[in-house]
Amino acid sequence: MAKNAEISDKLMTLEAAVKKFIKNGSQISLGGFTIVRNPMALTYEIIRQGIKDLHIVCHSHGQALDVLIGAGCVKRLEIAYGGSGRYAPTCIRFKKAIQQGQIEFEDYSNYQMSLRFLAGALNIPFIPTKSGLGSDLLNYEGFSKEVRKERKVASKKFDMIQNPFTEEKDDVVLLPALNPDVTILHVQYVGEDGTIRIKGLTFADIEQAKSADYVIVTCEEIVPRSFIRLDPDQNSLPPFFVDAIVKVPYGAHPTGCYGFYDYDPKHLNMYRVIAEDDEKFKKYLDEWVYDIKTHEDYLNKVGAEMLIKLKANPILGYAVGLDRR
Amino acid sequence: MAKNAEISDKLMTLEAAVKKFIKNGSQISLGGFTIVRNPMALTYEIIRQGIKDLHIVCHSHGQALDVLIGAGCVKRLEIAYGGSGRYAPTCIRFKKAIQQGQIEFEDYSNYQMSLRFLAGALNIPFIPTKSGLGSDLLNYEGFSKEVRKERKVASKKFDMIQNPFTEEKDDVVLLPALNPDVTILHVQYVGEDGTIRIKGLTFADIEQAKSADYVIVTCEEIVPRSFIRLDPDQNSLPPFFVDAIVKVPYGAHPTGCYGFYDYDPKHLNMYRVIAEDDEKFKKYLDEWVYDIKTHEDYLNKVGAEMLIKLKANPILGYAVGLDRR
Amino acid sequence: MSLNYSDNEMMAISAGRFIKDGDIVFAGTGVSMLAATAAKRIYAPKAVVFFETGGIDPSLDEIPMAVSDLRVMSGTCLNSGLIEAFSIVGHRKLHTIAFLGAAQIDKYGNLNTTSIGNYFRPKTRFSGSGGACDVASFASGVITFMQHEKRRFVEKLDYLTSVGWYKGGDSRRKLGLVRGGALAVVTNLGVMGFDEKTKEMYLDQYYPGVSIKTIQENTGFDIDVSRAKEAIPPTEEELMILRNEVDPQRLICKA
Amino acid sequence: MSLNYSDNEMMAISAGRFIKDGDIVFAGTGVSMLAATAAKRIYAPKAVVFFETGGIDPSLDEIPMAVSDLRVMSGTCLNSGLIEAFSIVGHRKLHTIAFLGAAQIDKYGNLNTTSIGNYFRPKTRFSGSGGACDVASFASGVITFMQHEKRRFVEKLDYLTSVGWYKGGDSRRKLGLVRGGALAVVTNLGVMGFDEKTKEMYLDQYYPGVSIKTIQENTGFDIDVSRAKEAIPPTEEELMILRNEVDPQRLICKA
Repeated sequence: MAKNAEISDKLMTLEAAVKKFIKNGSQISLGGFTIVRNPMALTYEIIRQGIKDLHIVCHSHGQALDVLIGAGCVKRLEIAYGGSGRYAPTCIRFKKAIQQGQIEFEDYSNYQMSLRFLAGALNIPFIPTKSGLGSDLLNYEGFSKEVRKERKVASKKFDMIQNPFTEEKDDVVLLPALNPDVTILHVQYVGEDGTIRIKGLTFADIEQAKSADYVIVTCEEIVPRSFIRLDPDQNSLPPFFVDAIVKVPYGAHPTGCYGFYDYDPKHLNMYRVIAEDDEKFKKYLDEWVYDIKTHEDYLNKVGAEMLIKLKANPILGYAVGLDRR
Repeated sequence: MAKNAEISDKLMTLEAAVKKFIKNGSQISLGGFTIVRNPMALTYEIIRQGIKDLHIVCHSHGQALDVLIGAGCVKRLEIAYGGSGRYAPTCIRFKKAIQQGQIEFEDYSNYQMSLRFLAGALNIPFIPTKSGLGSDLLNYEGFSKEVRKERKVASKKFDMIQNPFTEEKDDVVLLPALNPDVTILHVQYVGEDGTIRIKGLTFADIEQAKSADYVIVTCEEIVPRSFIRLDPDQNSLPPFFVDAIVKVPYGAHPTGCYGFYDYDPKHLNMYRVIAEDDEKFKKYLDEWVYDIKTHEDYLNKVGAEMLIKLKANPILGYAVGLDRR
Repeated sequence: MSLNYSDNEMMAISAGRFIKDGDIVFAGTGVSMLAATAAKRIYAPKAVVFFETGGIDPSLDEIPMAVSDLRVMSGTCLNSGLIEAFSIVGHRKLHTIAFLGAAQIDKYGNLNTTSIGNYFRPKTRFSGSGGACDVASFASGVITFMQHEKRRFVEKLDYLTSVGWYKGGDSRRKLGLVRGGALAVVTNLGVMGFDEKTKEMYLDQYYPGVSIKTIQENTGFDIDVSRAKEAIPPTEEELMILRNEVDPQRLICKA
Repeated sequence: MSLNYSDNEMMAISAGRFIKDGDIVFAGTGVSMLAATAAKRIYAPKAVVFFETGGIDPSLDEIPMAVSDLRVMSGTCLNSGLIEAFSIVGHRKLHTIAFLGAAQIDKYGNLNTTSIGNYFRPKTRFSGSGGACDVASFASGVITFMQHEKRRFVEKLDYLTSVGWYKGGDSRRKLGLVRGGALAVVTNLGVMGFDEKTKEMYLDQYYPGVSIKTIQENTGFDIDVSRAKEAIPPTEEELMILRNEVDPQRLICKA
């Protein structure tokens, strides 16, 4: 079989993938976590295409979420954590948007959001947990009654029932399943057969992919079928869950990608400062998103020197001794 | 650190492991599936120690289950499937025991049982599904009201509720979590640090292990810490879920173990015939269980010639061209 | 020219012809495994065969003897587990066709793989649901393999393990099962379909050499035969692939 | 001899001393990561440090800057995901101690990491729960790191993100949270405990050079100081390990 023949209908450009699957108002779930494996190249393309009114559903997100919010793409947000680790304990544009009442938001916890994706992946309407009993996560509903009527929004934040398997008082929280329109992921490997292999932590990527109507995957490498099928215990998703594949080396920059490159501390520090200032942030978007014509332009802008500095030790998975201040 | 120092308190003999963790009346969950990775060496030791009144909880089980039932160790059973593939579409001693009213039994489906283990692993009291709506699995309760009051038995087989997130009629089945006393597994690798690596399909082993109070693991090999930690994406369970480790090469025979050896068609065919006849079955138990003093005796009884025939091709994982009639 | 072929071969070919490219095919043991593999090798190369144990798209160079067979873990795109597998069967994004076997079937395609006689003290106990109940609940369509005998095609099941069209009409949907249902029944005598409206079983194809009357006599309920046509026998090519590629050791073909 | 050490160092050491061999330690970012790693390297070599992202027992040759840091995936015994991690936190078989940070804390050890002011239009928005609410619900005990300021130690939280002892007494158990609760609060001034019965915060240790009065003045509610004793400062060996082995790049120690 000719190389890539099995995935020829899924291989496309960033532009085509976003155009085909993401619309104004889409509910989008973001892969990765805070400063690792954020689908940044896809995020930038969403911004470039001027997509509006996105409903983002995520657990802990940093860079991709913050840039999307800052660029005005996001109308509605269900989230557990908006931060970039030590580089921005609270994401700046996220913070500003909530403080200024610019987005509708609903707070959950990380486990709650992950379980909601799991429920969506298992095709069950809700999933029980005891997490959050007594907390204000169960006292405040962020979304209004009007928002609750809209597509892809749960009819209520949660429900509480008595455990029917015991006669003792036992409150159980039921969380509504999530089934986003599109999940966007950046991963290390896609096989020529379409199989996905994520190296290192998978976060909730697999549940997010399986819960979605469509899945767009960007990857560092497309590898031979013979390689990816030799040890299938390591693989993460079968081909039939993935709808679009784009090869984008360094597609998670400035966030990291285990085994390939570290997060970019200089960029993340620079971003935190710039994001505080509306004018500077606008300039940042021009410089790093709107004026970028191709991904090669982007890589050149990061610069060969930095790319090499960020390169991960192939055994340890990160850039040993990288200056991370 | 000295070799195996990290797991020195967990490394023990089959005899000690069974003595320490399995009692008359224990609820036991069996790892593996029909004719693969059944924890046979542990099963034989349970029989030798004369453990009685076991409450077995499993999805699809063949050889280990059938021998345990035939040896009179089992009082109570929650199960989805009792069979050994083409070698015994219905397990013989299982069939006899139910037809003769010798065991209490409760039927579930494979997904239902797996989800019940998942709920136990996630520490939630129940889990929703739509599987089984309209079926007799939801019409017949196998256990009596008296049995329902006993420890580790759910207060009812299932519950049915209206999905609280929709106003349309939407029935959802709630399945009670399982938390067995002990899960017994046979796996390929245990690291010197206690990490477990299962190769090939994991079935519901991981959920079963995490749902249990105690976990006994037999393994083909104990491998260096440096090996098992080099690619932790491949590992199955962290050390702290495992309470006893026994190295038992060919510990799943006559069932198979991916990458190590195939199931033994000759033995399985012989067993099917013998299991039909009470006298012959008694003799089988004497020969293959009671009279076996050490695992080396067992291996000698199988015979070097057969062990070599069963040896798996290390790349394909099974014994290529094995006569499986 | 007339070819010799076994019941299992005719059944595997008849069932395999239902599979379309892109289908995700859930296979059990025996003839169902033969049919699934044949479908992929002959009719629908882009179909994906997978197993409830979690093995997805194995190379199947040798035919597995159980759904947990080591051959189900070899050359796959993913080795996962039961929960993964069943969530695939029910995934709304996928068109999943399941092959099942059963001891009893009724005219609405409901299946019994649990027991004959009183449930609590049965005359004959079978293996139980396994994944059958789950798959019958979730798949886009179920194709069932049966030995065509009166005692197996019954008016009322001794135990309803796996729901087909339930009580006919839209009763399955009303249960809350949003898709799926019995697609076809493939026996050693012919192929049955289900009426689009009533969901009652009818005779769709009788095999060459089998009379409609034989089928009626071996069915324990009245079956509509007005739409029956003779089945197309396996071609030489189909048999060759089945015997040489799907089941080179002739473990299932011969029966 | 008097040693120089930073607030973060004193805090990490104070918290690390709570960890016992065999504990499963849930670490967050910053000083919490420092404390978890220090605990394992100094006091409890058999403790296991793990992260909500799914990284279990990483080698931590370099200190991670986020719980998703690539350094959290290196040399682990298992790289899993969020669901796996949180099911470990709550596992009844494991004694799990969690390190958390917060913007506000009340006298029952309840935490706010969500916002200050009106929830819907806050004066200051923070990151949100992340895994804090889950961990506070499930862990065997929570140790919280705080900057000791009046505006942070408050009578009433603006938002209760993570439950400690809830309303005191047995109110936490009555919620349905079967174990856990606030174990200690480690600040830049001292270490607070919680009364066994009332579950109210009390001053357990004040750091050398810090007066009890300073702590009272920086606490926004009345705090029992009757049990207070001076904390043992870090030893030379503790500091050496912290600086040379735990955080050789001095990313967190210096603060």
